[in-house]
Amino acid sequence: METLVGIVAAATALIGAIAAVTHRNAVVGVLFLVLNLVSLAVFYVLLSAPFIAALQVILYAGAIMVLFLFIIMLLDLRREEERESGLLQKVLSVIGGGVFFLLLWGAATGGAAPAAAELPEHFGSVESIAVALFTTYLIPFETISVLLLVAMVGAVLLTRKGGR
Amino acid sequence: MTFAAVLETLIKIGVVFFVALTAVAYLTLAERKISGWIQDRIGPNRVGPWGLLQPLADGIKFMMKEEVVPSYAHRPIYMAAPALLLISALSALAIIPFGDRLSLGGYEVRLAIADVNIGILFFLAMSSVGVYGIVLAGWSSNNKYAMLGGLRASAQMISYELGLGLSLIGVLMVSGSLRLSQIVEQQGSFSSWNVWSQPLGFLIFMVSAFAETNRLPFDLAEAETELVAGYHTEYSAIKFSMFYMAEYVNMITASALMATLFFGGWQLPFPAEAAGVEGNHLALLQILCFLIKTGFFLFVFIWVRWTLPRFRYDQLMHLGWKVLLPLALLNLIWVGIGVAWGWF
Amino acid sequence: MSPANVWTGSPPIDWAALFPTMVLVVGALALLLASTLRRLPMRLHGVAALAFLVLAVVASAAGWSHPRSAFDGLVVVDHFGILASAAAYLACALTVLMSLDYLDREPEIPPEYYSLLLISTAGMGLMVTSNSLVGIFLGLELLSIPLYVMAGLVRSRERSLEASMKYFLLGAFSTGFLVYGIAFLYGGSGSFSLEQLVLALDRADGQQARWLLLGLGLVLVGLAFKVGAAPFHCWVPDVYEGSPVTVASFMATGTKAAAFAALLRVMFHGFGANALAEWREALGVLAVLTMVLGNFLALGQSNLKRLIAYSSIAHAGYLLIGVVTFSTAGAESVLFYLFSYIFMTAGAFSVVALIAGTGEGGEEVGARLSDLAGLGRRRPLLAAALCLFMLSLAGIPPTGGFVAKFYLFRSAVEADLMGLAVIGLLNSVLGAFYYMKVVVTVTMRDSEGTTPVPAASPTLAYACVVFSIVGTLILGLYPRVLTRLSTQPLF
Amino acid sequence: MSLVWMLTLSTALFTVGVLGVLLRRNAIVILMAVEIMLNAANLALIAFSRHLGSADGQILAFFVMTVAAAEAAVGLAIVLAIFRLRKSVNVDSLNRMKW
Repeated sequence: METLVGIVAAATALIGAIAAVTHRNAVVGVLFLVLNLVSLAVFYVLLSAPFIAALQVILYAGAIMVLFLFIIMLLDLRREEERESGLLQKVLSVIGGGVFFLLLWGAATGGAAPAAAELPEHFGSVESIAVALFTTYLIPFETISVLLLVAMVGAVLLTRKGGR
Repeated sequence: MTFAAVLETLIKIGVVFFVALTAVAYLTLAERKISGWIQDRIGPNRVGPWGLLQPLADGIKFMMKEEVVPSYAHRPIYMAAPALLLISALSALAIIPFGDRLSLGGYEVRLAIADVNIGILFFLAMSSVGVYGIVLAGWSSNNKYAMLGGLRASAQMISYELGLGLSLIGVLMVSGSLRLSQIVEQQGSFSSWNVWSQPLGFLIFMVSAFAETNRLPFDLAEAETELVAGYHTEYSAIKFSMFYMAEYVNMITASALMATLFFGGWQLPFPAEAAGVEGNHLALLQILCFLIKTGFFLFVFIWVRWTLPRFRYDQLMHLGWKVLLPLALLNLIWVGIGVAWGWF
Repeated sequence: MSPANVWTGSPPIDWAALFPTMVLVVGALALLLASTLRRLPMRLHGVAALAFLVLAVVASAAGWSHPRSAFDGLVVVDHFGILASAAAYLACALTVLMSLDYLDREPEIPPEYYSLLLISTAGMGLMVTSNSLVGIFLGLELLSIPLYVMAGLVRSRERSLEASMKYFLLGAFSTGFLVYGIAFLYGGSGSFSLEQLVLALDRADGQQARWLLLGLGLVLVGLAFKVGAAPFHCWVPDVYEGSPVTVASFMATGTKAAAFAALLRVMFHGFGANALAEWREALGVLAVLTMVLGNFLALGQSNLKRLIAYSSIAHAGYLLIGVVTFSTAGAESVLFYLFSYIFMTAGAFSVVALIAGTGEGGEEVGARLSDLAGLGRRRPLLAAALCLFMLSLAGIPPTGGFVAKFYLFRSAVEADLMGLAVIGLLNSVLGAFYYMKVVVTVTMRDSEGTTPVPAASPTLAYACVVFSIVGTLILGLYPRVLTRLSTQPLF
Repeated sequence: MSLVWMLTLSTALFTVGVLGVLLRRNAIVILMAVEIMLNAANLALIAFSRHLGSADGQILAFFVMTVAAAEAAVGLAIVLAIFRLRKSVNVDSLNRMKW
């Protein structure tokens, strides 16, 4: 059962990613990316990270990608002209990508991985993540809040009408 | 997962869907009846006794009507958008505990489809996915009214999700869990209902829920006078009805959540012993209690719709960002103090 | 778990270790509030920012006598961290000084500029005082995101937005590499702590060692982007040219200092005693490539901002030599180099800031070399200052640039990196050509009808130039002021 | 699903992201490709976290998500500002200065 779900999710994640970067219509591209993100959320559930999975859907699919969709619609980019790449370039990029992938993949999975560790109780639960966030990772957590604030201020500064 | 568990889940899904969809059908009737009552007229009364068969007639009409797809619509997305909306709306029902537990011949059944560790987050996730249905419906129709409606709706839902989320945190702080069954159990007695300790949180949740469901007074996305019908202008027949169904399902979810989070869920307002029943009878009584609470909030939804005028768009955004958000933070501080001093 | 008992297990908070960052963040928030509530003069914002910086320096220096590690190594107060964050604060202070006057001539830049600057500096401080990959990553983001915005603050000027876009896209791309590398380092060592990484490298074998190797490589790529090392340098010239002068200066000085400090920390901890020879060699190659490319491309430049950009690439190459040495002497020489680099580059930019501004059509004028011709006659003191900074960048005594290069190459020789030292020297000679070109243009050419730029107000405008001159000369004549500080163990 | 499979998927996604950044010219699509790269990293982090039995990886994945949100906000704001000035988001048209 889990294997089956995993295979399907892997396939949709990969298809979603490839279609997201290759599709000419940006709106459809965003939707494929959402498919990819949701499939990854399924993986996170399988990997005992339900909290991250929920965040993936709420934050990534629900907020970030909606923002993308917003901008694309606002600018009406569905017919954004893009230089069509030639066949040679396509072939070269596929070959280049293939080589890059094989190198990366070989380095990442070439040898026998050490055995998996036993999972502690409540692994990946909201409570355990929350405790870590508010104790060990308190400083990064606060940093993140400043980061989000500054991103918000920056976005307003760049897009608001008028000068000072 | 054992076979029994799978079967149990499937049966629960079936029951919940049946109840929810029937409720949707009769909510449309209730809406029209109540609006008739508020506006001092009779409302539908021709099909069946007191118009009781009206939803059925409406359903048949929706199915028989001609389907129109605008020629410049983006077809696949145009087709998928209403389904996406309805699916996400229905999925959110999965986490709501509508009762404690039934025992059927020694086999214990928990009365919630999925009582998961991240319960509330699942609801938020589904409601944020629902935004796609609306945005995409508006965009794929290739109609400027639909597009504006879609953008408005999504901007509105995103803005109000903040207030919604922050008002939920107050509840979570008191219960210490995201699991809905635990939140209900923690409100065991009438005096421990969350609404007493955080009335402000409840109000924010309710207002945000109204905005989330795109209902009046926050139905700017489909404001007839400005945008024809908003994101579903171009939809007809069964797809149009799916938008309607999604709206009502969302109303049911929101009402059920209000009952669950702030009004003790399926808990009776008096000690269970006082009811004089136990076992499955008690469970049924609790389900009834849950249905009454949910029904009451559904009534409030309809009542408000026919009473209040519509907001202007900038007023809506103003309310969300400059009123509800600070108030939600205030509520959070209040609950924080309460939890720290052990009041709740 | 009930909410109450979460707190009982939490470690005590070492507030003192956080003070410098907190001062900056609180200062930034205060300035942000001030800019929304009331129309205060821009200069007041700048002066307040300076005051917060001074406070941060004091708070940071207070930790000098008690080196320690707080929050499980997420924040460390060690001499290296204090010196490196001092470099970042210095870069920020010089930027503020030159902004005081410059912003009057760039009316589009809003007062929030100063809070962004402070937040970015806080990010730098966080990045260089963290022994954890999480801290380094978040510090890097905290310093980058305000910079993406600041590069594009002159919104009506296409070049400014273009710079912002390019900086952002390549920055985000490099973040991808950095995070992926961190993921593999985590997989190999089971932790984000750099100290654990050293231990893991010692005992790792088979697949774990490969993960670590891959992770270090990817992290290197991510950081190489930020320091502007070849072949990841292509964004630097465009971004420096398009950004407002002060922002370009801050990127060149502050970001470079913070990224190099973080790189050094990762290297010293991550590679530690048993350096992974492969990556060490790769870094050496990267250093050579960066120096050569930066210097050669700088030769043909006709815009001073762009020229300094290529020169900053070349300097990144020199600095990488110091990183490759893997010796304490190398780390010290990098730190020294960073300080002197900050003074001379900020100085050069501050001169540009004095003569450049918005011309007709919203485009920036005054930064082309042809605009500088005859500067020696028009504004002799300014021209002399520019020449001094150019000499220092070229590495000619008695400037800080010379001493810095001397220390750097000496540490390379001591570490048996004769080849690198020689290549570095040859490159310095090559670099001298284009620096001299600037000097010649300024002193000997005649002006050919340059576009007039609004005049600077006399008092404030020269503050940054004067400070930079003093800094460059002090580091050149009395390098002991700085080297004395690093007699104690760095890490 | 074993760790090897997860890492295979993760490296494949990362490759797709890198190729997307390098080959596409639409700024928004480039940003989407960066998101794919970050997600590949997150998948690796969570797979390792499960494998090692330590929650740290999940925490970093959480931070990466928020960073991605901040980056997306700023990036899209820049796109919007550029579009207002030039009516295009194609990075090939960013040629006021040579790359």
